[in-house]
Amino acid sequence: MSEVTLAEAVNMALHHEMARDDDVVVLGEDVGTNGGVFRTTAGLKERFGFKRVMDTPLAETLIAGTAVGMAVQGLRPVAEFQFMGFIYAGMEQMISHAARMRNRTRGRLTCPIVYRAPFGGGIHAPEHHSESTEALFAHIPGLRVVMPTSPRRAYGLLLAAIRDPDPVVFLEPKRIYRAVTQTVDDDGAALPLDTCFTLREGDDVTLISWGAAITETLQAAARLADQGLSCEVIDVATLSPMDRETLLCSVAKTGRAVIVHEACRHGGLGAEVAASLAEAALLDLQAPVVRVTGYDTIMPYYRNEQAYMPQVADIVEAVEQVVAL
Amino acid sequence: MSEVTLAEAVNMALHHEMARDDDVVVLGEDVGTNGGVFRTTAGLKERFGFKRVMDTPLAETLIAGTAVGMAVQGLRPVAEFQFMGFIYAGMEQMISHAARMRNRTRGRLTCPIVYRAPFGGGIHAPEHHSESTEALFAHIPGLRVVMPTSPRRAYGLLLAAIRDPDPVVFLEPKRIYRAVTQTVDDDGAALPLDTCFTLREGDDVTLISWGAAITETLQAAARLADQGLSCEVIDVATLSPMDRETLLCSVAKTGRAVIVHEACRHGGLGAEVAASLAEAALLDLQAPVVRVTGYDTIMPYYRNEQAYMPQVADIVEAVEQVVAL
Amino acid sequence: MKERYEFTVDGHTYLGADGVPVRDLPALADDTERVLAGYRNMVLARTFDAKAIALQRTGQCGTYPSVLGHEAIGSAVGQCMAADDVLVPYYRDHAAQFLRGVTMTEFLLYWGGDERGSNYRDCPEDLPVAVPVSTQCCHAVGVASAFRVRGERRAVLCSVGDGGTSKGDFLESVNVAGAWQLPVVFVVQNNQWAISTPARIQSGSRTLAQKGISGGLPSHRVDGQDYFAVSAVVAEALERARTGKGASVIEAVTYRYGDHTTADDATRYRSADELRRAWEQDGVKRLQTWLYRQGHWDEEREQAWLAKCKQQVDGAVSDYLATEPEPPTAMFDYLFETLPAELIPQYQRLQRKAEGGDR
Amino acid sequence: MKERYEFTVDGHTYLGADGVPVRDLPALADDTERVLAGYRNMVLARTFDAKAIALQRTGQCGTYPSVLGHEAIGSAVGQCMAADDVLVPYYRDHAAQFLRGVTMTEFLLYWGGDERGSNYRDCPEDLPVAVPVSTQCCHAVGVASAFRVRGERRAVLCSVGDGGTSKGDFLESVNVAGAWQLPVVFVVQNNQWAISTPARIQSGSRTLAQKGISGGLPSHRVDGQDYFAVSAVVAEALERARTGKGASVIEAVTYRYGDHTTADDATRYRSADELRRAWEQDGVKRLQTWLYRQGHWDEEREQAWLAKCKQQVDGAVSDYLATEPEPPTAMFDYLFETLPAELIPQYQRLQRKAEGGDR
Ligand SMILES: Cc1ncc(C[n+]2csc(CCOP(=O)(O)OP(=O)(O)O)c2C)c(N)n1
Ligand SMILES: Cc1ncc(C[n+]2csc(CCOP(=O)(O)OP(=O)(O)O)c2C)c(N)n1
Ligand SMILES: [Mg+2]
Ligand SMILES: [Mg+2]
Repeated sequence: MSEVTLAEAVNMALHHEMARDDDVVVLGEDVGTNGGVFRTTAGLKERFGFKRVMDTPLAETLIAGTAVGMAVQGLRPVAEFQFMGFIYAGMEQMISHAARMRNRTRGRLTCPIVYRAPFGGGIHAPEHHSESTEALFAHIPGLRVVMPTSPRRAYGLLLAAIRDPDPVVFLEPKRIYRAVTQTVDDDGAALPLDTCFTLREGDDVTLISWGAAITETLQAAARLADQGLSCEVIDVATLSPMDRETLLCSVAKTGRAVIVHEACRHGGLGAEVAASLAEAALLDLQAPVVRVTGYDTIMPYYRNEQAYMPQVADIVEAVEQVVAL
Repeated sequence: MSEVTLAEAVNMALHHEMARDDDVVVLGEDVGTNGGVFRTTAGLKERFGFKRVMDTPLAETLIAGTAVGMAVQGLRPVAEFQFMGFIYAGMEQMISHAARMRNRTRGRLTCPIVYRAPFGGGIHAPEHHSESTEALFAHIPGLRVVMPTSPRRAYGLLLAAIRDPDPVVFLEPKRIYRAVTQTVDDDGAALPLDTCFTLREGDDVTLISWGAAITETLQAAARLADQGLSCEVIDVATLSPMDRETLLCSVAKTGRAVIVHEACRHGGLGAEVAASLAEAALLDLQAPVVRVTGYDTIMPYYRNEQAYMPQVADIVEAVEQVVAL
Repeated sequence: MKERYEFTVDGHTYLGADGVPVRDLPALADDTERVLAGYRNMVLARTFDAKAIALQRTGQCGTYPSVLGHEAIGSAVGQCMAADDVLVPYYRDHAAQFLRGVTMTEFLLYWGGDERGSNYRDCPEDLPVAVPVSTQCCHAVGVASAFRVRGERRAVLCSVGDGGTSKGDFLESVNVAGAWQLPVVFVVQNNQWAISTPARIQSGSRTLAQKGISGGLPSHRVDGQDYFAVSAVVAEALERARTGKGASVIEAVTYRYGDHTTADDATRYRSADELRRAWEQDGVKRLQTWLYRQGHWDEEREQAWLAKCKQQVDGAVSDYLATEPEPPTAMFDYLFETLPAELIPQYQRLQRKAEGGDR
Repeated sequence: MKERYEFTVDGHTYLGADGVPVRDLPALADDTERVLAGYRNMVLARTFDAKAIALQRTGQCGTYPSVLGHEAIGSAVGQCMAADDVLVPYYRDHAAQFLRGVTMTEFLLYWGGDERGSNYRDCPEDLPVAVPVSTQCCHAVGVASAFRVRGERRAVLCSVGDGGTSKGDFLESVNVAGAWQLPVVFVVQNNQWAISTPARIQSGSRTLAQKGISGGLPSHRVDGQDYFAVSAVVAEALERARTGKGASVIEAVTYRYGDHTTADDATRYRSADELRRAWEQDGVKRLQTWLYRQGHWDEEREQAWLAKCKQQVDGAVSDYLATEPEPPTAMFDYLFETLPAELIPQYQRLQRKAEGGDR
């Protein structure tokens, strides 16, 4: 048992599962000798050899598609996209094949693939390195979309994703890759892929969030607690399929919800959460569901990126607004 | 003035605008001699020559990206993807460049591109030919997403899209390409790109839809009228940016809304509409906003495609449900 | 820096358009049973093709892509592959797929709008037909990588059309096949047209085989209507692949005699004259002529085989037409291994609707 | 079907690693002013590079990609291009971009996280740096197509790294450039590494130039640290392009002396020995040696020029550091030509927050 970061927990899970299951292979740009640009695959090549830890040519379509070919042969590829901003060339393969192979062949061939990508802003990265486009994947039937927000959840959810018999898009909030450490027991225990995590219990408002924005959401909850407002904080974690049940139960209790995500607002998954709540829990709602999100504009380069991302004060303000109703 | 189909109206608009503006060029697979697999570009090559009507190699990344290069040089490319199911390889170029070039260069270079694609199910087409993934594009800041549902709107909106100084994803509901004819005046009059169309006025419920599902939505409204229920039917038409104003006004009047789209439900744009209504018009709403959509599963091949798509009876049932509250 | 780097593509023809060998035939030509089996399969594919088009024309099948002109390639490929090799086909590989074990009923189900058509009972590792052009190339190198990871001596054969060679998937796959020395053979079926787009608009390259050079792969060009040429070159490439010598690209030049699919009308973009000249190259006729001349086959056996083909095809059509559609809820059954709890209400709703039969 | 199709890639070197010509130099070597200008620009780029890295190390600039090893290619390219040609750069084209008119201040702004850095005042038609690898190749053929549509005699020069040649965008663009005979020159800057991925993992091909063969393009391989070789071959290719003779691919072989970017640590994956040997090829030193021997340049002028470079760079750095960030609302100002009504409330909200300065 050691204190590890989220990035290290990803690495731990990869080590664990590659040791346990020979069918697990890792591929991507710079995942081998270099151990990945965020070091999440460090040590794997040394330990498991270049045949199972494959540095690919620079070709995202290939990365996405070759994983399909490996998977239909019974391997369990964990394919890394270096940044979410470079995942798009892989989308045709993900949408038209990975997500559908089981369905296309009526179960004959399957795609137990994990597509990993670091995502989100806030690390002063160059253009195209700060995307949060999880909604694009969550809208694709046949893909699971999962997002850890702590070292322990990273470890347990990644194990679950690798073991899952179907494709999982596993998005890692890079802003918090090294933000906190936690003791993580390398016991091979997976977490469920269909359950929200309630990070803080409360009665007045439900704060629903995912990804790195969880940090500000928790900070806002703490600040609001000082003001005497009790917030329940839920990390959605599995964006598709989504555990609406937990969300609805919470809102049934609090009667109010604020959704926080970094992605832009229009067509973001916050809309899905809000729509689901409004559809199923309208009578419980004592105030409109409010979304605190990125703007409907392009993520600015880093000098102005903070202005784009939801801040603690924005969340506090939104909560104050919904409790005022 | 002649009676034309939606597909013919697209063709008319292309002819009109290519004649009016030398900078307009058309590119895509089979758009030249063949006139497009749906004949929407028929006659253009004969009239405007192969230099302005370009049959491209079979390469969607290229189609999307070469349009960017043409556009920054001041051309106005209208790029066709043969089916929406084959658009995904073009997404990196659309997201990372077309949508951002103006922003990336602070207005120095711009992308007045129209990306056209036929979309949607219901024509007994093979696998991958029946997609409705408009939500993927509507979530991308910097792209407009537009969808005509009648010959006249196809003509006017396509003219507007071509003239627009920024990239527009123009999605054509192929199920109704030839479903109805309308007289369309070839007068070069464009329609606004930021306004919903109210197709039917009513007081009891607002039906909000887009694409080919408008057909069933209007039929449902007619059937409900027989039952004494007065439905307002709004064709959203411009999915991004979206004219929330019109939607909110209607719901302020009716107090009830049902959203109908063919795309799958989770993360579909119906969520955005519902969330917006619930956020801004909660107090007006007398019932939850209900969505009638495709299922969160993969569009079945054609033997079962009807079971996937929203039917008139589904819409009627949803309306009955919301008025019962 | 060398002064000059040289690359070649070798061309291969054995049987002339008139059915007369232009050079000594490869050894496999002596295996009469094999050649006859190859020929018979070509005729079967052609018989099936005519029937499938007729079914589509009469509203009993969906859009269908004709195999006409691709029979020789498919028969040769299907015969060269070992049972435990994997075929990664495109949508004109009927002839190869029949030999692999895909049934005609499965074929019809697929193009008839039924997912079960890709659940190949008798070649469970082969990939289904890829409709998004060229995407299958990436799967092929993935399958080949799996063989490499496991140290298996198996090869992958991947088909793609001339149009498909323009798309990144093919080119990226050719590149990685070279970089990783993968056991994969790409067969480019150059039928001169990609729907209405002729080869000269598709690429400025003299051959399509030379696209293999971009990945450092040995590259060949064969007459795709010459059963012997395709067989000889594909067999050798597969053997190279299986024995760890790496990947190859083979361009097989042929002609698409039919419309692109039943949804197309080729008279819009190509001349009757071109088509007539192309028919002079027909690979089925060519092999038939050779077989007749060799005395391995004759009109009587031809007629008997045609009758048998018709019978087989009719049987498959009956099975196809007798196959009840799946219940609509099947759309949820293969989405994930286990239906997520979250989706059960949708499933139930669909089930209720389907049972209610209310529309 | 021919028996054999042959393809070649020509290799070009003029100036040996020791600065001594290995063959007669091209005519342009007699243009002393040009060569000196090229050399001075190489030194300027190198001076700028060291400063930019220092700025990043001290928290005054973001992640930055070093130009070290690419100066000769960039200088040659920048000089060969006509003012009305269009450069479609990648992110190691500093030397070319400086000659095109991109200011060092613009450069720093871009890598310093400010969009205005791509609003090139003095070369308004050049494309901005493309971060998504290889995507720029499609833009290049689009720009070239625009020239073709308008019948303009202009050329496009597109840069891409060795890694970039593996991605579909490059290969699809090479293909269409051949099919449409476009006025575009692709310069592959093969610096042997794509972050940690060495060329041998990137591709199985012997050269990267041969990827041009896949599109039927004339393909060349030049020593990318040889200013004369790059200049001669690029000049000719651009002239071909401008005169309607079509596209070319030029692989310029060099070495990335620095880390991939300031976020990388190259010692993790490559040896000090390899790096030391690569430095023996240095193109700046090479040209300097030649210039000294010719008597065109000497230590005194070198020192004077270095001082001048330092001064210019310092000036640019001051301007950069003195540039106030844009107001946050700028994120809406260039989203569309006109801000849609729908987005005005968001804009106003951001404006209020920015003015409130409440965090
Ligand atoms: C990615 C993609 N783009 C477009 C299409 C539509 N389409 C189907 S077949 C075809 C032409 C394919 O030509 P080719 O590769 O030469 O194969 P052929 O049909 O001639 O055998 C096109 C454009 C598709 N299926 N997939
Ligand atoms: C599409 C895409 N994938 C991944 C990356 C991350 N990345 C940035 S540079 C680079 C390596 C590029 O290597 P090369 O093309 O050889 O250019 P070099 O940096 O060596 O000059 C990678 C993988 C990216 N920017 N774009
Ligand atoms: Mg073809
Ligand atoms: Mg490199």
